[in-house]
Amino acid sequence: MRKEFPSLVAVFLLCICGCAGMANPYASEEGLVVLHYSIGQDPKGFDPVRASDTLSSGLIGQIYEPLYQYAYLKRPYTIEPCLADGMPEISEDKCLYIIRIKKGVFFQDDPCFVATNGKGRELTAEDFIYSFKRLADTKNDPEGYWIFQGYIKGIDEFYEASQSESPTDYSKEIEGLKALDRYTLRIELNKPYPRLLWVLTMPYTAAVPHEAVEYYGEEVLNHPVGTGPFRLARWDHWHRIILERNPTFREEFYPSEGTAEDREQGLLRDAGKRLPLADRVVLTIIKQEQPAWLYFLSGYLDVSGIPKDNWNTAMSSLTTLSPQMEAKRITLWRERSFSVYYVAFNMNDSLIGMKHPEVCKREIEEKRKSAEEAREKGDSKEAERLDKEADELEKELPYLPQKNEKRRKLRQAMSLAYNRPQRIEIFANGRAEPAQGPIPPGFNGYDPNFKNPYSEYDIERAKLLLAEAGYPEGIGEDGKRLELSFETTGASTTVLQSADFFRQEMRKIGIVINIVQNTWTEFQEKLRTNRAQTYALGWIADYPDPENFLQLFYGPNKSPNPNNANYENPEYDRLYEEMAALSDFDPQEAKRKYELCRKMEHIVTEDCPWIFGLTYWSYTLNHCWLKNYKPHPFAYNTYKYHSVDPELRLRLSQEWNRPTMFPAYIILGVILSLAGLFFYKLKKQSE
Amino acid sequence: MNMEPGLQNPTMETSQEQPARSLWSDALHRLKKNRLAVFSFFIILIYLIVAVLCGAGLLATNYDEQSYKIDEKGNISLNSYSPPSFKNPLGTDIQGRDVLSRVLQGSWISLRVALTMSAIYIFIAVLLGAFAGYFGGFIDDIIQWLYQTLASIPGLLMLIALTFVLGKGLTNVAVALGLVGWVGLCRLMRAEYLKHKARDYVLAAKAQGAGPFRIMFKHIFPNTFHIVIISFSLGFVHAIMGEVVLTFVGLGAKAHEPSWGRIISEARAELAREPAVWWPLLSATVAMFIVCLAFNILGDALRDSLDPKLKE
Amino acid sequence: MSAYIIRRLLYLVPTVLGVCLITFLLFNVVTTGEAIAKQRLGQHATQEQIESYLKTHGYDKPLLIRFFINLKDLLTFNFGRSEVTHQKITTMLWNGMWPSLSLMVPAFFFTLFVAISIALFTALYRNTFLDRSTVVLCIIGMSVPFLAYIILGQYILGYKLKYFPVTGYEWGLGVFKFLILPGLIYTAASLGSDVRFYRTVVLDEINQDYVRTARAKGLSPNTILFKHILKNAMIPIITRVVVALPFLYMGSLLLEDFYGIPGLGAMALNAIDGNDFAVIKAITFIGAILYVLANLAGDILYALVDPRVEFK
Amino acid sequence: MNFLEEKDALCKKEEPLLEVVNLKTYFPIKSGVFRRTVGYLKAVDDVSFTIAAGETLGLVGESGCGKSTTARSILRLVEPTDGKIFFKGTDVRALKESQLRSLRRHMQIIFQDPYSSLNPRMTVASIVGEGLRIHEKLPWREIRERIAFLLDEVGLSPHHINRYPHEFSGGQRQRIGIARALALNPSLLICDEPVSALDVSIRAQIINLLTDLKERHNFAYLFISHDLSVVEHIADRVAVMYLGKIVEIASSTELYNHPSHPYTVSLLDAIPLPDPKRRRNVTPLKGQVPTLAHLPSGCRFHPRCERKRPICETHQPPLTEVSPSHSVLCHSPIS
Amino acid sequence: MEVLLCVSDLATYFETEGKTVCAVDGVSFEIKRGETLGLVGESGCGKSVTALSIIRLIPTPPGKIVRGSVLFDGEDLLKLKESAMRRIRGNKISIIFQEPMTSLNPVFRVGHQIAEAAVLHRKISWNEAKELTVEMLARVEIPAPKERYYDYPHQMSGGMKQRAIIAMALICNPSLLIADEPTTALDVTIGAQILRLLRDLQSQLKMAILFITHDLGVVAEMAHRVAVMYAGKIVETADTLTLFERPLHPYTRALLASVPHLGKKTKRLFVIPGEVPDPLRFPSGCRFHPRCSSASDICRSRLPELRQYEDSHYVSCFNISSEAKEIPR
Repeated sequence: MRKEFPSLVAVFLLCICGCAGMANPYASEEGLVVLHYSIGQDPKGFDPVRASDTLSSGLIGQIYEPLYQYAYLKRPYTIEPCLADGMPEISEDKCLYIIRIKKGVFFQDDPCFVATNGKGRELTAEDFIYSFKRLADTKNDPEGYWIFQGYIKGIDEFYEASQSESPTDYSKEIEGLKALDRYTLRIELNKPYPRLLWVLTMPYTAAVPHEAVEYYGEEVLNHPVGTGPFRLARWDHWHRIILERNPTFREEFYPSEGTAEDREQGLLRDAGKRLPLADRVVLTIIKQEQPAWLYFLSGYLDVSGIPKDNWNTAMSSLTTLSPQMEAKRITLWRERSFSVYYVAFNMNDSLIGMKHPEVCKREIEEKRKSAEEAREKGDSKEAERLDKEADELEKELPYLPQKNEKRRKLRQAMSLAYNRPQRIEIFANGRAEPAQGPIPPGFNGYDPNFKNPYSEYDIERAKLLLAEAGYPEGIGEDGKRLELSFETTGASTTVLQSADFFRQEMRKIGIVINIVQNTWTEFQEKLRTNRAQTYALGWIADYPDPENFLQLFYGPNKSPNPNNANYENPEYDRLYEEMAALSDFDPQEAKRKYELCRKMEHIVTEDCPWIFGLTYWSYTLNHCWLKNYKPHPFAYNTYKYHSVDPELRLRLSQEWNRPTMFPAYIILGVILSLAGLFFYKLKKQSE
Repeated sequence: MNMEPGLQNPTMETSQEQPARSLWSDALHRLKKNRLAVFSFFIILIYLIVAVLCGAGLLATNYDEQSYKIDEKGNISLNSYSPPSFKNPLGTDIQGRDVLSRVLQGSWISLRVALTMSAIYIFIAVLLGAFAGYFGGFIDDIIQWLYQTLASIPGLLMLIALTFVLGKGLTNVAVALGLVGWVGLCRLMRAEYLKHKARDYVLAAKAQGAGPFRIMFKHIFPNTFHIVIISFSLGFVHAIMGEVVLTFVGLGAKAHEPSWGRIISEARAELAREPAVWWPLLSATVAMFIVCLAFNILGDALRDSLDPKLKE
Repeated sequence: MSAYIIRRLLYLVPTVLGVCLITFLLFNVVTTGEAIAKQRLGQHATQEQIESYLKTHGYDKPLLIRFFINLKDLLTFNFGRSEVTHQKITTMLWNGMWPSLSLMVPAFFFTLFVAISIALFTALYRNTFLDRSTVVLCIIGMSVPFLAYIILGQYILGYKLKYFPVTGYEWGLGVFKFLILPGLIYTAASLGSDVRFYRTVVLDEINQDYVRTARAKGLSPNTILFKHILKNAMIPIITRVVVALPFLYMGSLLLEDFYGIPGLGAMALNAIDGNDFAVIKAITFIGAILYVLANLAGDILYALVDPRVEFK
Repeated sequence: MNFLEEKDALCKKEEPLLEVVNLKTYFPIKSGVFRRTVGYLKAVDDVSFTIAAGETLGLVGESGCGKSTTARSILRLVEPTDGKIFFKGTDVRALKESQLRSLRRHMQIIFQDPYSSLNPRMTVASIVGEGLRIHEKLPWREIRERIAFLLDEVGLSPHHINRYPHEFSGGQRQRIGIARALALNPSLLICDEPVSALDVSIRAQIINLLTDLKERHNFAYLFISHDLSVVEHIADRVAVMYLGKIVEIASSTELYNHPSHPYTVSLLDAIPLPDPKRRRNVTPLKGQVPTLAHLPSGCRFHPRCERKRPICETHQPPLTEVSPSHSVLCHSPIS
Repeated sequence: MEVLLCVSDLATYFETEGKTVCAVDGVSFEIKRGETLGLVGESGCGKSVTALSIIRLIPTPPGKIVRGSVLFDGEDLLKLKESAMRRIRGNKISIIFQEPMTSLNPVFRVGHQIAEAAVLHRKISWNEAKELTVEMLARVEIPAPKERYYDYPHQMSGGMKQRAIIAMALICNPSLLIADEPTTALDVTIGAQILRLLRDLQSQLKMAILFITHDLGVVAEMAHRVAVMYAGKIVETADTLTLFERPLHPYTRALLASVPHLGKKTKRLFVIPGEVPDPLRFPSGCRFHPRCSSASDICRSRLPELRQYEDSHYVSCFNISSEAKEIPR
C-alpha cells in the first residue's frame, strides 16, 4: 500500500519547483549575448526566392545578403552597399548598371561545399546571376519574380522557357545579366527601372550558392547557406528558430554616423564595433498575441508590439507609456507604418463593379479577334461562344457609363458609411488615422493637403448617394434588399470581429453583408479566381516609392497580380506608366512624379474601387537591456546591429516573476487529505 | 380444491382497475422521484422555451444592436465592453451589444445544431444498427466494416474534411457531426439487436408469423428505445460542446452568429485585456455549463430509470 | 493464440483498405487536382503550368488508377511534401510526434492513474456522501467546456499565479515545466468522464457473484478490491485506454494550439488554416492506422488479461 | 393459407399430425485463421418421431441434448440441415418464407422463460393479439374480444388486457404466453420446458392448465422437459434424448415401468424423490456430459455406460424395437 | 448431539426506494454437529437471505440484519467484528452458491482460487496450499486434479465448477457448510453426482450442512431435519421422515401434494391457489392465509407462533389439530 507514496512526493516536489520560478521558459545561457525575439508563425522556409512575406524575409535577410542594404540609422531611407563594393555605375539611358562586388566575402561553411570539404567558397558575380535565374525559374514557385519581370533584358524568355524545361537549364545565358569578371556584374535593362536599387536590397535578390541548391535540392529551404552575419543553428518547427553568429562573416562595422537624437538614445554607443554584436538570436514562435505580450512583460522577450487588448496596460495616452511600463524602463518606438488598410470591391462584379467603356471596347475587339483565330483553326464552337460574348458586351456598351456612375455612387456611399473613427477606437486603440488615398502619410509622394471626399463618416450623405445609385434605403429596383458578400482573410477573432463590424456599418444604410469565412489560402484562391465580391486587406510598402501603392490600381496588374480589385481605367494606366519610369532621386523627375501621383490619387478616390480605410501607427516596445534597437520599415537584416545586456535581463526578469503560492498549498492540502482518507479506509478495512 | 381455469384471479385483487403502467410510465414515475432530474428537466425546458422564443424573434431581439455611450465631453462613442450594469445585466461586447441577449440567442443556435445532429445520427445509427444486429452475416460484416473504418479515422479531422465537402457554417457542422457521430450508437444498437434477436419473445413473434421488419421495428425497437433516448440526451451535450470546438477551429458559427462557441472563442483575448473582460466568457460558459449539466444529470437519471438491467 | 493474432491481423486488411478508400474519396471530392495545383504553384501559375503539374502528379489518370497509386503511397508512407510549407510530410510528422507524445502520454497515464484511484476511492466509500459528491463533481466536471478549462487554466495558473509558463516548448528534459499546465488541464477536463466510467466498471465488478465467493472465502476487502476486482476491471479499462491511445499522437488540438506545443495537433490546426490537404490526409491516415494497430494491441492485451478470449 | 386447408381435406385420419423423419440440425464450428468450418455441432442428429392429433409426446433430456433445437427446427425457427418434417402431410422444409408464416398459425410454441418470452414494451393485448393481427384482418374490436376470451381461457382476468408483462408474476406471464399460443387455434403446441422456471406451487397450476386446455381443444403437444416426473404426468408417449439423438421412445407407462436404455434408467434413478423412505442408493451416472462439439465415437453414451461392450465404442447402435411402440437406440437394451 | 449453530429470531430487511422488504422476518432454527438441515421454500421466501445473514454477507446497504442472534459454537456471529468474522468465513463456515458458472473469478486459475482460502486461513505457504488443493480436488472427484489446478473457470463444465467450489469451501475443514441450492443449475444426472458427493464428504468430514433448496426430492434425499420457509418465516420444522409422513402446516401439505410424483401418475395435480406473495406486500396475519383453504378469521389478523406439536416437530399454524390426520394426496 506504500506504492502510491512516491507519486504524492512527486506532486509535492512539483509544487516546490513552482516556487523556484518555473515560469521562466529559457534554459541558462552562460554569459552569451542572446537576443530573444518572437515571431507569430513558422516561417515558410529559408529560400530567398520565396521570401514573399515579411516574416520569412526578416529571417532570410539575416542569413543571405543582397547587393545593397538600407543604412541602419539614416532617415530618410538611404541605400548603402552590402555585398556590392560601392554604388553602381549607371549609363546615360539608365538601362545599364555595372556593379562591383566586394572581394573576400565567403559563404558560410557548409557540407554542401564538397570540393572544399565544407569550407565556404568565395562569393562571385556569377552567384548573383545564378540567384537571379533562380528567381526566374518557375519550378521554384518564385514569388518575387515580379521585381524583374519585363525589366532585365532576356529574363522573361528564361522564365517562359523554364516552364517547359525539365530540369531548367541554368547554363542558358540571360542577355541582360553578365559577369564581366569574377567581381563585376553587368545588368542591362529593357527600360529605365528607377526602383532597381530598392529592389536590390530585397532578400529575393540575395546571393545563393549553386552548390547548396544542388546538394540539398528542395530541402534547401531548411539549409540556408548565405554570406550573412548569422547562420541557422536550429529550427524546431512551430517552436523556435536559433540563429548563431556566422564565424566567417566578413568585416562589417557598426555605423558611426547618426543624428544627435540617435546619440541621445544611445544608438551610437557601439559605433565602429564589428558586426554582428549578438552571439545568438533566439526566435520563439508564439502564435497568440497574449502569451507573447506576457512573455515580454515577464522579460523573456526583448521586443514587442502592443496587442490591442493590452493597450491600457501599456499606454496611458497615445504617446506616453503607462506608469507600469515606465517603471520597467521600457522604451517606446512610435512610427508611422507605411501601410493602408482597405476594403476592396471587385470591379468585375455586376452589382458593385465598374467597366470602363474603353476597356469594354478593347475586350470586344479581343474577343472578335480570337473568334476569328478559332474559326481559322476550325473550332467553330469556340468561335461562336466568343462571338456571343462579344455581342453581349456590345449590347451592354451603351449603358455602361450610366451603370458605372450608379455603381460608383454605391461604392462612394459605402465608403461614407465606413465608420473610420469608431474603428480606430475599438480596433486600434486610437493608433491609426483615416486613410485619404492609396499613399499613406509620411510616405514619398504623400500630399498632406489631400482630403478624400468620401472618407468622412456621414450616414446621411451615404444614404443620399445610395438612393442615387438606385438603392433607396438599401432596396433595389426589384424590391429586394441589396446583399453583398464579404470575404474574410482568416478566422482570427479580430478579423471576424472587424468583419462583423463592417456588417453593422453597412446595415446602417440598409445593405446586408453576408460574411463568408475563409482560411487565408481559401481567400487567396478566391482572389485569384475573381470570386471575392468585397474583402478587407492591407498593403505594406516594399520600398519607399509611391509606385508600390499606385501599382495596385494599374490595369495590367489585375488578378492574379496584385491589383486584386481588378480596377482598370485607361487614363489612370497612362498616368501610371509615365510615373513608373520616373525616379525619386532626380529632382526634376521627382516633381513630375509628385504631380502625377496627385492626379492618380484623385482618380482612384473618385472611382472608389477601395474604401480607403485606415493607416496605422506602429508601436514597438523594447526593454532597457536591449541595445541599438531602431525600427526600420524596409530593412530586413537589422539583427546584426542589436545587442543586449544579459545580466540586467536576468536580474530584472527574476524580480518580475514571483508566483503566488497560497492557492497551490490549498489544492495540495485537499489532495493530500483525500489521499489520507483513502488510506485510512483501506487500513480500517483490513483490520 | 381444484379450480377451473377462468374462475380464478389470483393475488391481483388490489389492482383491479389500476391504470396500466408501461415500463415507460414506470420509468417516468421513478424519474419523478429523482428531484435533481426533475429540476434538470425543467431547466432544459426553460432553455428550450428560451431557444424557441429567440428563434421566433420574440426574445432577445436586440442581440445585434449596437449601443452607444456619451462621455462627459458629450462625445458619442460605442458602448464597447461595458461591464455588467442595470441596463446590460451581463455587460456588452466589443460592439456594444448586449451579452445577455447574445447568450440567449446562443441557446437557439445550440438547439438547432443539436437537433439536426441528433436527427441525422440517430436515424443512421438505428437503421444500420438494426440491420447489422438483426440480419447478421454479410450485412453485418459490411456495416461493421463501415463503422470500424469510420471509427478509426480521427473524428475531428473527419469533421473537417466533411465540412470542406459540405461547406462551412453551423448547419453543415451539425450535419457533419451527425454523419460522424453515429458509430457509437450504431454499435450499441447492433449489440442490443443481437441480444434481443436471441430472446424468446422474438422467436415467439416469428412463430406468430411476423416478418423481419415487423420484428425489427415493432417488437425489438421499443426495447432499445431507451438507449436512443439516453444517447439523444447525451448527444445534446456532445453537440453543444462540439459546436464550441468547431467554431474555435473556424468551421462553425459565422462571424455574426452569436453562438456560445463564437463568444467563448472571442473571450480568449478579451480575458487578457486590462481590465479583464470576463463577462462574455463567463456568461456563455455558465449558460453552456448549466444546460450541459442538466442534460448530463437527466441523461444519468434516464439511464438509471430506463436501463432494464437495473430494473430487474 | 497465434491463430488468434493472425486472424486479428487479417481483420486489419479490410479496415486499412477502408481507411484508404475513405481518405481518398474525401480528399478527392474535397479538392480537385486543379485546386491543389493552383495552391502548389501559387497565384501566378499559368494554365500550362497547372496542366504539367497535373500530369507529373498523376491527376490526369482515371480515378481507379489514382486510387491504387494513392494506396501505394499511403501504405509506403510516402506522403510527399506539404502544399503550404513545402516541407517533407514524413519529417513534419516525425518532428511533430514527439511533442505530442511528450504532452499526451504522461498526461494520459497520469489521468488514468488518478481516475482509477478515485474510482477505487469511491468504491471504498460507495453509497456514502463522499461517493455521491464525487459523482456530482464528475458530472459538473464533464459539463464545463474544454475551451473554458484551457482559457481559465492558462489565465489563472499561468498569467495570474505565474506557476507555469503560459506557453512554449523545449526539446529535451527541460520540457517538463511546459507540459505540466497543459497536462493538468487535460487531466482536469477528462477526469470527470473517466472517473465516472471507471467507477461504474468497479461497481459492476463489485456486484459480481465471484466477489461474494471471495468474501465467503474470508478474503479481506482490500485483497478483493486490488486483486480480484481490479484484474477483472482491467478488461473494460483496456478497451477504453486502447481506443484512446492512438489519439494521443495527435495530441489535443486545442491544448497544443494554446500552449504553443509544436506537436501534430497544432500542425493539424495549421494545416486546416492553410487548406493543406496533403498534411491533413497524412495525419488522418496515420491516425487511422494507429487506431487500427492499437485495437490489435488491445485485442492481444485482452487475451493476456482475460483467459476466456483465447477460446472464443 | 389455402394450400394447407386443401391438404387438410386430403389429410387422412390415420396420418399423423406431425411426422419428423431423420431430422438433422447442425451448427457449423468455425475455427482457425480464416474461420473455416472445421466441424459441426450436431445439435439434432437423425431424429425421427411422429405425433398423432391430440397426442402428447414428451421429449426428455438433459440440457444441451438438442431438445429445444428439435422444437425450433420443427417450426423452422432454426433452419434444419437435413431430414423431413411433415405437418398434416405438408413438407415444412419445402415451404417458402411466406408460406411458412401461414403454416405457423397451426403450430405454436410456449417458451421456458416467462420473462424473456414476453416483449416488455408491449401490452398483453398486443402480445396476445399479434398473431391475430398478422393473420386475420379483423377489426380491432373483434380482436379485443378474442383476446379477452383467450385471457379468460388461461385464467387471467380480461381486465389485464392493457397491462404490461412486468406487472405479472412468473405464473401469470406463462399464462399470457399460453394465451398467445392459443390465439390462432393451432393444432400442435410445442411446449419448450414451460414449467421448469416456475415455483413448485405455480408449476402445478400451469400443468393443470395445459392438461385442461388439451382436453378442451384436443391439441397435440410436443412437451419438452428435463423433469421426468412432470413428463410422466402429462405425456402419452415419451422420447428420451441424449446428445442429439433419441435414445428411447415409448409410451409413457412402458417407458417408466420398463426403461430399456441404460441412460433412461440412470436418468430415472437420478431423480430425487420427495419421499425419504424411498431414499435410493444407486450410484449416480458417472462422468460429465460430453459437449456436442466433441462427440464420442460409436454409441454416444458409451463413456458413461456401465453396460458398455467393445462394439459400443465403435458402432452406432441401431434403433431396435423392444416391444410395439417402444424403440431403443442401444446394442444391448435392458429387457 | 451438540448444537453447532443456533439461529434465533433472525430478521433481515432490505430498504429499496423507501420501501422495506422483510426478506427474513424472525427465523429461528438450530443445527447440530454433523447434521444436515434442509431449508425448503419457494423462490423469494428468504432462504438465501437467511444463509447470507448467517455469514453476514448481506450487501449493506440496502440490506440490514435488524435483530436476532446467530450463535455459532456459542459465539454470536452478529456481534463479531468484521475482521473476526472474516476469520470464520471460509474457515469454520463455508458456503456454496447456486450459480457455479459465475461464482468463480474468471481471470484467476481455479487452483489458485481454492488455494487462496487455505493460504489465508491455515497460514501455510502457497506450495503447501497447492498440494492441499490438489488433494482436495481429488477428493471432490475431479479427474486429473493436478492438471485441473491450472484450468481457468471457463475451461470447466458446470458440474466441475461446482465441485471446485465445493473443494474451495471444504479446504479448511469447516464445521458448517451452507449449501445454497447447489444442484439447481445443474443437470439431473450431474446434480445427483453432486448430492452424493456432498453426502459422502459429510460422512467423512463430520460437518454440519445447512442445505437450502426448493426441491422437496432433494431434501428428502439429503436432510436429517427439514425446515419449511414461507414468506420470510419458518412455518414448519421436523425430522425429514416426520415431515414427509405427517406434514402439519397446510402449506407443507399442499406443497407436497402439488409435486408430480414419479411413478404415481394422477389425473390432476393438487394446486395451491394464488401466487407466492410479493415480499414488498406480505399479507397480514398468517402470511399463507390468502392461499389457505382452511383459513379462519384469526389467520387473517394474527401471526401464528412456531409451536411444538410433537417431538422436534414445530409448526406455526392455528388450525393444526383439525386437519392433522389427513393429507390430501
